Amino acid sequence: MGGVHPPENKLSTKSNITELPVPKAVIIPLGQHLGVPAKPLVNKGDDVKVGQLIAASEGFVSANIHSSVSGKVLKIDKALDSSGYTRDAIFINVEGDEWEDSIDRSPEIKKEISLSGAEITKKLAEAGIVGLGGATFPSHVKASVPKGKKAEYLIINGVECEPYLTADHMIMLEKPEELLVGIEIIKKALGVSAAIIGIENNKPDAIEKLSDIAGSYSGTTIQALKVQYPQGGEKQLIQAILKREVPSGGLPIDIGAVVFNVGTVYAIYEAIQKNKPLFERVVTVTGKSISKPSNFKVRLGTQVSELIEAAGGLPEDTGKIINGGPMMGKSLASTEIPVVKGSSGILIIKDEESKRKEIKPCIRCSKCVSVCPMGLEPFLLGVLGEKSMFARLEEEKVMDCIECGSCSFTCPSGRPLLDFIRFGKSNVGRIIRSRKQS
Amino acid sequence: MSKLITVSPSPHIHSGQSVEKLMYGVVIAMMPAMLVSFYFFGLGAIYVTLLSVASCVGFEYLIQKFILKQKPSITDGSAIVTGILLAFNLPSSLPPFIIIVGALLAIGVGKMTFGGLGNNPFNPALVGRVFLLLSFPTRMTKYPLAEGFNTPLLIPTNDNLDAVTGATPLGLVKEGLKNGESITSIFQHNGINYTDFFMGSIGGSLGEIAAFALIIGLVYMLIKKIITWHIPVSIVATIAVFTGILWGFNPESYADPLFHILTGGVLLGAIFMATDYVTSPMNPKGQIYYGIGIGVITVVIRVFGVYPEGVSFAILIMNGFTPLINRYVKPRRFGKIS
Amino acid sequence: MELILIIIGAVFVNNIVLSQFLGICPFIGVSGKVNTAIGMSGAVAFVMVIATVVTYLVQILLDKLGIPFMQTVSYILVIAALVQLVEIILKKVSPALYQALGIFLPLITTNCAILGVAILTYQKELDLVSGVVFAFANAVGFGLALVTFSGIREQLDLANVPKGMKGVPVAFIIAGILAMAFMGFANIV
Amino acid sequence: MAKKESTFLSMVLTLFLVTLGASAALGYVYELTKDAIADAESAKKSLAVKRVVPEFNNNPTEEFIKIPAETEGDTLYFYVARMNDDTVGYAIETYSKKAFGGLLKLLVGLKPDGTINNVAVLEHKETPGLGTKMTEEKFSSQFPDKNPAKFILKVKKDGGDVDAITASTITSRAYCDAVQRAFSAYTETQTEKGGMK
Amino acid sequence: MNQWRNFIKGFIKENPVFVLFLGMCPTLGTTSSAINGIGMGLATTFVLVLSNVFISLTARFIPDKVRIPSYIVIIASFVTVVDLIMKAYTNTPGPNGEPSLYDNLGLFIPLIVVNCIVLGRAEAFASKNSVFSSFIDGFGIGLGFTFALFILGSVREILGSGTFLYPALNFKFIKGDGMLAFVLAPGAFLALGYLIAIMNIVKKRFAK
Amino acid sequence: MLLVIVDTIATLSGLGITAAVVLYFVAQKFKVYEDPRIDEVEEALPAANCGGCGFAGCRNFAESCVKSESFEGLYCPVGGNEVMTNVARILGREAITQDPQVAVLLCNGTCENRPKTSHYDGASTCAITSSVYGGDTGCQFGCLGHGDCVEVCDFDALHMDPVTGLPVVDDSKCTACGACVKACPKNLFELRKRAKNDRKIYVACKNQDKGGIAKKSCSVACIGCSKCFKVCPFEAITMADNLAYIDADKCRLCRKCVTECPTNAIIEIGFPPRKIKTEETAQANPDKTENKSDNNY
Repeated sequence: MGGVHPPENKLSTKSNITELPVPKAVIIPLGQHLGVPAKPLVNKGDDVKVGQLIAASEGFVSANIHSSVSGKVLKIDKALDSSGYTRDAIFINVEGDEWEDSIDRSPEIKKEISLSGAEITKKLAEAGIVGLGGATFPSHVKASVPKGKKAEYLIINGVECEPYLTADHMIMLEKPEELLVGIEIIKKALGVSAAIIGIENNKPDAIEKLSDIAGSYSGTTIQALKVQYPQGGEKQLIQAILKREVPSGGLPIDIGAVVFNVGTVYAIYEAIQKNKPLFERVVTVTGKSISKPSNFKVRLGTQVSELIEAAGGLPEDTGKIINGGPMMGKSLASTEIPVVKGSSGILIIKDEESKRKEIKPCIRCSKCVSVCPMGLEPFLLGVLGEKSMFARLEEEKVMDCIECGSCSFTCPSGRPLLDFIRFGKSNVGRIIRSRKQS
Repeated sequence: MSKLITVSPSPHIHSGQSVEKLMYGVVIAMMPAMLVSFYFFGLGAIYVTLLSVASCVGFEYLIQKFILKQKPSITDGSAIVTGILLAFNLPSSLPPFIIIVGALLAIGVGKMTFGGLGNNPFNPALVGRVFLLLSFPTRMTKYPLAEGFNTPLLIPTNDNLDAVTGATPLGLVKEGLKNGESITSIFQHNGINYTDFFMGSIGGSLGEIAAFALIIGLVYMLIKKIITWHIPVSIVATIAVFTGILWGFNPESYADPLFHILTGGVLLGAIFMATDYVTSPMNPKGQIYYGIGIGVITVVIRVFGVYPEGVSFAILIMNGFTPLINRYVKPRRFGKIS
Repeated sequence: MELILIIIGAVFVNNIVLSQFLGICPFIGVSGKVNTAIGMSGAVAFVMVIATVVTYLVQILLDKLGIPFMQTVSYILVIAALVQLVEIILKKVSPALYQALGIFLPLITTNCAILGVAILTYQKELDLVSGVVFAFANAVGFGLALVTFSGIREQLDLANVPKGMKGVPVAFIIAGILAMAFMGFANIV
Repeated sequence: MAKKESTFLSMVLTLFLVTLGASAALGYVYELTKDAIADAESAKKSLAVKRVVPEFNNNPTEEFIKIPAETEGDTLYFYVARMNDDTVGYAIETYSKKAFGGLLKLLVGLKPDGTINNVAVLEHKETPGLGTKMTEEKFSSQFPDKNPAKFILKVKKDGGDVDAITASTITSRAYCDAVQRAFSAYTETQTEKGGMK
Repeated sequence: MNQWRNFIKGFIKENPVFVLFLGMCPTLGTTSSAINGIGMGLATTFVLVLSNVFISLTARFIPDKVRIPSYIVIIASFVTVVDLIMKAYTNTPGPNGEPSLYDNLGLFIPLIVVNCIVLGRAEAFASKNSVFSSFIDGFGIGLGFTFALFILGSVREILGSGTFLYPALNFKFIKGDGMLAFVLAPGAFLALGYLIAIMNIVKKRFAK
Repeated sequence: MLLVIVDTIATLSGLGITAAVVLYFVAQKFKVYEDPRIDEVEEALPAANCGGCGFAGCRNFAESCVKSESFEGLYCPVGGNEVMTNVARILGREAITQDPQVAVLLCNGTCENRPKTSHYDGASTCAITSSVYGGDTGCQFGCLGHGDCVEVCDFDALHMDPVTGLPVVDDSKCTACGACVKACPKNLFELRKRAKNDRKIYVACKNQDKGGIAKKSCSVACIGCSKCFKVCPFEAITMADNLAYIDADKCRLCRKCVTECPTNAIIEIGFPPRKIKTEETAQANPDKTENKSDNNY
């Protein structure tokens, strides 16, 4: 149902994951996940090690934060982050590269899982793992099945349907064994036996590689999917693989499915088997104008400017810098922003491609309706949002919108449909919340 | 940095699709039918098309510039599409005055009154056409004989109108039936021939005569994804079924389905008029209801009413129902709890 | 068969609003929202049928006494009383229905469609059954026009109608185009 | 101004008085206009008759002959116009059911010799701008002073002498049909009764 | 109140058709020609003036609860009077057999009784004001209504049949047909819609 | 003739009486009580239905007024005290009076004062812009300039100034309904007490950044230096989040703080020109100087 097929532009598939040198200083925001920001545990002047817990989870949907470098805490102050606003962050000046002793830095792959399901979940929480696909939902919450629900399938999201991005693709190519072990870990935590890895057809090498190994892990299968945006959306992926629909307003677990992203699975492997908390991740730095599109393994807190520098520097004709993919990523107002847990890629768009089209009147061509993966009517939601008609918006199921941007992408009149839908959605969301309270 | 970087909400890329591309796509799809009309009606067809397009574009420009005080948007091609569609619905023997009135009604009343492109509830070209049909019924129902460029460019006066024009096959059938003749005898009598319907050598409005040219346009638009199949197919299928039932009931007093489909602008309406974006429903299910509605009303008007054709009225009526269809027929929502 | 023709005639061919010009005030006034339009149509249908029956009986009385010129006065008096009566009975008997239709009832007294249809029933010399069918068909015609119209107006709320045309003027233009479209049904019956 | 209290008595009394006054006044006005209304009604019909037959001085609306047919609706009415006891013409109310809009009613005026004097359209449901052109001179002027015995009342397409209305052959046919019906009825009565004097 | 202003308000400022949108049914139904429009307008004016005067005389004696029924009966009576008079004196067909004025207005004469203008004025004005004011009010509003009908009728007649005030002025502007749609129902709606839009602009100018 | 009139009278009177009797009983039996004062109160209200009072329209407000015992929390900002006294009179109660207020914009970040640091390219509303980022300047707290406030103003009291890119409040039209306060995603509007001649002094800044950062992003930002706080003789100024705030109730419009402010973040409006200021403007505007000197001599 629905969907679009934007040009793939996967420019960095030839570039293996390379480790970016440790930066001179990092800025580690306290809010890197869905939910309330973590509470800092260090003070100005404290010495920290790589992997040391520096901020603790504050509440249910929150996650621990660990230092990605060793050095001295410079200050705890406001810093501009990828949300576009200044928020609290820990500034650390790097001194050397001293890791916590507990972290297993050996390269060999550890296959057997010694921890029990409950222990795994606890460990995930300690390691501060969140969904690395972009939603940054804490993994330990996802891995614990709520009472009364039962997980039947674990679905691994190797779709990477956003154009340009290749981080997940690279992990699948370079760390297949680790991934499959990671899957076993999550299976154990969830208590399911079946796992399905969904990969789009445009990554035949990854499909081949994983299929080769998967044979030795019972219950894990690979499913090739046709290329379609936004198939990487949780609900769309479940529908594509299981032919089940997550009910409106519901969660995947309601129909027995749990979805983890490839990058997250790898992080889980490292956390459980190698005792390594989440403090670095793979980031794609790409764009048509960038001289060396690359996939870097980056310490969290590294500034975007350093990544761009490593990929050949910021081109002259840069129009937009995007944190994430071109469809759902956030455009940044500055390059002085740190990489966080949810940064899957840095995309540079040329000036001439960055400008939006002139806005014309809606000609009711219904292309947005046919591409909407959620069966909504974006043209209507857009205009209702524009006119602030929130009651109608709720009736028209605006809250189901996954903000994939297919409508704005396809609109021949260049209407900023998603902008208005998002505006309407945030207002409707507020109205619903206040209604629930009273 | 010398230049400021741009910040905007996602998505950051665009398909490159545009209103202009869609509109000119429709224009290209109409080309075969237009060329056929030039072939059969000669200079008259060229004159009607040019005048209609020019006055539609002209009125759009004038109204936007001087009455609404907007930036004129005539380059988006929508006025051109309206102009060609209006011309497609006119006989080639109309005096300029009538064509200009039609264009004024189409653009002025049908489109600009509601705020221009995208806001009009009714197909502008049809508003113009139906107004003319009601206002100048004689002129609008007499069609020049399809004699190609041999027909001199001459607008018949009221006196010699009968001599140089004829009626459409549907008109002939309607008249014959009223006179008590049977279908077979009407067909023989008037030399009605299905190949002519297909190739276009019959009397009629510019755009309705040649089925093959219209179908080429349809195929083009489907390939280019300008329209989907739902509306044209549901209209034609409904007409086929409905007239098929009547025909099966009594083939001597009701013409057969193929006759109904090939004549009287059914294809023109189904392919180019009913599929107008602005005035048709927004999702496939709604589009099918809409098509069925048009089909049923068309046949009712044809068989029981005074007007021999009826597609125009049917589309206009269903245009009126489109907002209701949009309101009550929704696309299948993802994850709808049934 | 004759009854079917009466229905088609009243609903499509001689639509009470679009070609007879009756009930224009509510047509323009209560057509902003689809839901209100549906409520109004229901109320009109209800009253129209009852009014036709009652005026039919009154007419018999008038004919008997040979005072046909009293038609207007007695009809309107009866209708006015009837509308109030219906309102009250409805309130008592079916609160749910009253909720749906009640608020429209006061509007109906001065709706010329009701009186118009009552007089037309007399002028067309219909018998009681045909009269009732005729009244109902007209109400359906009224509802059809009203609901269609309200759908279009609701959609236009989201459109950029030029300032001078907003509201009533554009409503008349829509009515005009709808009337034009309905002319297609001319002479079907 | 103080509003009056709504008591049962005052309400009933007021309505009673209002209706009493209204009905009395109406009854009175009715009586006053009764004759004028009746005159206007009959004048209407005789005016129509006047348009299709030569000058007369009797009241043809009171002097008419019914030509009964099988059904009540098909009955033709003959109005006889006389000038000082001389028959100057007949106005025949006739019809055709072959028209586009169903029934077409005409009043055909014949001179005593059967020549058409004039034709008036009484009732029709034809399409405006098409069939309605039968009232226009271009079409209707074909009929006066023609004798249907020689002048074939059919459109040229069907081998007759009548120029059809442009784009309205059906209406033209119906018109001819109605006039022909009047004429046939006229000849019938002539042969039966040997003339009506 | 200034009686002149009271009188003149019905033309533009409180024009029942163009501004208040009252009495739409007869406005649309009887304006296929200018003469018909005037005829309907004057008939309504007659009822309006008489009922206004009569109601302002009797309003104080009528209890509140039966107010509306009483007014309706009074209005209906005057309507019937108009009906009878028109039936007697305006029922002559035209020279070419055109329907008489009475036939043209037809159903809309008895329907004056449900014309919101009449009851509206009775309720809003006559029941609260002096007899003379009510007379002027009824007269002004009535003529304003007539004016509106005349304008609409003229537009439709000129565009639709190419004549003006036919048969009083027997003159045809154009050879052949006019735009018939204006004589038919759709034209009534279209013409009125644009007239109201124009009046909106005119009114704004007046206000300035 | 007589017979006709008798029939007429009998028929109509019969109908009339029936109607009257029925209506009477009906009216008696199904009486629905609605406080007539609601209508009266509603009539006294401005009928703007702006929702400034916090109720869904004027009728709703009127109902609440009639139903509630006191006027606590009930105030029509549009009609002001005059209307509330009228309403109170209708209901026979004391009205709560409230000082008339007017909306002011707490930002002076004109294009000149506050240079752009990025280019925004999305739907042109403040609400959407603010959902994407802090704004296209270095200041995250300032006006975004898309005019959401102008859009919601029912009284035509707000307009965008094309030169400064900021909205301007028309004091004469502003009714202090508070729609703009709600609409502004940056909370830049404040309803302040109206003073004589619409004079006002306020800190036109909401920037909570530290002095240096604030100053860098906007030349007229409040840098939280506390100079005004110290100079104020009436304790009307408070400091919080690197910002000064002037309490309109305590401020006596002495204007000491205005001269003290190093960044001109405090704005004075409606005062006669100061001596010292006129000299400054005179220097800036030589033409005027000439005129003045002519007059003096």
